Amino acid sequence: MSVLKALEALLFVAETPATAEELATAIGVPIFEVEDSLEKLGGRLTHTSSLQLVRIAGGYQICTKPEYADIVTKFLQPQKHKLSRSLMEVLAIVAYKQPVTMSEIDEVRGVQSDYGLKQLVEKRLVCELGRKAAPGRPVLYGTTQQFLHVFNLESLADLPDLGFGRAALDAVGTHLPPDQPTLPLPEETTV
Amino acid sequence: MSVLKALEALLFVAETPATAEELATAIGVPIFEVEDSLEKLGGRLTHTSSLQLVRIAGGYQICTKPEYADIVTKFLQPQKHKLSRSLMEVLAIVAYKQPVTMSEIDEVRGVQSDYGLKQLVEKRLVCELGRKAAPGRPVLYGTTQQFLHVFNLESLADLPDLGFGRAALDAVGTHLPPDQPTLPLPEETTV
Amino acid sequence: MAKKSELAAERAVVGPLGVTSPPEIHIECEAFQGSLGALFLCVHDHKIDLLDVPMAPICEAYFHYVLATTDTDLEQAAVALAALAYLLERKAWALIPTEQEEPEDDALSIAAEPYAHLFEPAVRNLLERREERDLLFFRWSENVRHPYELPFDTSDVQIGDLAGVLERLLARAVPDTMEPLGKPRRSLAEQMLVVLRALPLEFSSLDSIVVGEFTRSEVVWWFLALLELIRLGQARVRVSEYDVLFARGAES
Repeated sequence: MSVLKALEALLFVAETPATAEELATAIGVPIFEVEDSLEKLGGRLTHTSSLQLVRIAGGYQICTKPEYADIVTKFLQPQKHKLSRSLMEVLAIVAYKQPVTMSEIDEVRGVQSDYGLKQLVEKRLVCELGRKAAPGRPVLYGTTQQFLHVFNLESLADLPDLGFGRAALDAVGTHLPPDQPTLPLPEETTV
Repeated sequence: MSVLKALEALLFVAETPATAEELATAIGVPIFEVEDSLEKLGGRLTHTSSLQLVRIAGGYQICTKPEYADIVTKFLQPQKHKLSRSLMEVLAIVAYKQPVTMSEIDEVRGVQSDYGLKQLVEKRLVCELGRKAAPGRPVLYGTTQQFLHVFNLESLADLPDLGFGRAALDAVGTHLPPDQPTLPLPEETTV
Repeated sequence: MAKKSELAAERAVVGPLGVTSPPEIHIECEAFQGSLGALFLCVHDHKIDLLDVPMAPICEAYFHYVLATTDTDLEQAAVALAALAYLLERKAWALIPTEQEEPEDDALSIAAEPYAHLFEPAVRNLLERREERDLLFFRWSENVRHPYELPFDTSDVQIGDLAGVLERLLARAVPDTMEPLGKPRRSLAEQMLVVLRALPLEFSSLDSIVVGEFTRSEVVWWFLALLELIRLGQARVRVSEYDVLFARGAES
């Protein structure tokens, strides 16, 4: 069984980005071999397939090539969930200033952000990281893996440098909290 | 854009078996052409890929070949319970120091662990063992059968020896508390 | 032991709780060691931060006092209860997350002007990335609509209908049994699975779905999970001529 084919099978079934470590563990080969084969797989897909290998949200994943977007859209008829301008603003502030409290966000924006923040938590783009050791023990918020995925980011380092707040960002680094626990659905999809 | 590649893209994203009609509509070609290309795609996958085209439930779907079942299972198992670094840290401390209180965990880590501990209880990797006979009667935590299962351990004795805390571990022995008590379920109906 | 009359003089001091002081209920925990009365005064006079004091040992000490004392002085017991209630309420308020401004140094408050515009490049960058991302399709996870965005349609069902159903179930329930403190509770997600399994595919009344003996809190917990399932589109509800009916699955 070639490592390349094994990778193809694993990345095909993976629902979230997989790291080279995870892939190596499953296949039982050293990481460097996986990295080697990932490169080859990426190249092969680029030349022969409508699929491509991407690095996203801290791992590898297979997705369709952009030129197939039209027919896939026609086939799936996916729901587009657009984010409003103010939601985007709150999201950007959370991304750069995390871990951040609601009142800190309010301060940056000059308006209340509770509604927006709640929406972002609902959409799983933002989640609670814990509580700040300050009066009232306010909740600290940060972005999720889902956020990286939805915005096609490999890590937070891909965000443009705004000349401030990177210190805080570096502190969080790319070790983002995992996706918030998802509700167990009744119908397990078997692969 | 070849019909074959388009089919590959569509079958990749399809959640359920797709019929030739659905595929033909999305791509905008006659059904016979789709059926032709499906045959070619099936042949190509059989010879060059770890994936295969199957006819199932009245439609077509791509899935992994049976010979990859082992590594796919190995890969998907831990992925379902992906734990963040800090969660792993809390879990490791609980595993080695059980039965252990929250404040004892905090002490080891130097940071508050209440959020992490709650997450682990939710994931049923950790459960309450009882209460410590100490001021405040703090809750004692330990690992569950589920923990052994998820991490492929036959018993706690399989944990690597860290050169400490084995005494504490021995105190608990391998007689772990069972999975959190589950309340009687109403009659099981198949979904 | 000193007689009541001998202690009367000692007690006759007007404190925040009146003339009677709480009985000697000894509390011992990391943050505080002493009597309930002393703790009450310390908290009352802001000499101790209640956030650092766990309430469990205090409650237990109180319960111990109540259970162990045979000839309870009702006045004393009442004062003790008042003190305990005061502490619990204060603690609860302290634990509620508030919107209060955080203390900040002067430098910060001077610059406390909105500066959201500085994030503009980031917002633009994110929107561009989003556009690129919209052209990529991943398997499953991606294409499944987010549960929170599933439309839920309760059409003609009113809140009053649901309340009526809950009331009927509660009337059938037996009183709650005492359960040990700290007993692990099922999460809502788990409860939802239980409810989901119990729901039939055909519309049925809740009286026929929920059978057997159950307690009031079990009913409430069950119903809460049911409502959540309806919200997520995994359960359906409709009113018939005589009853409110429930079924599993999404509206087709």
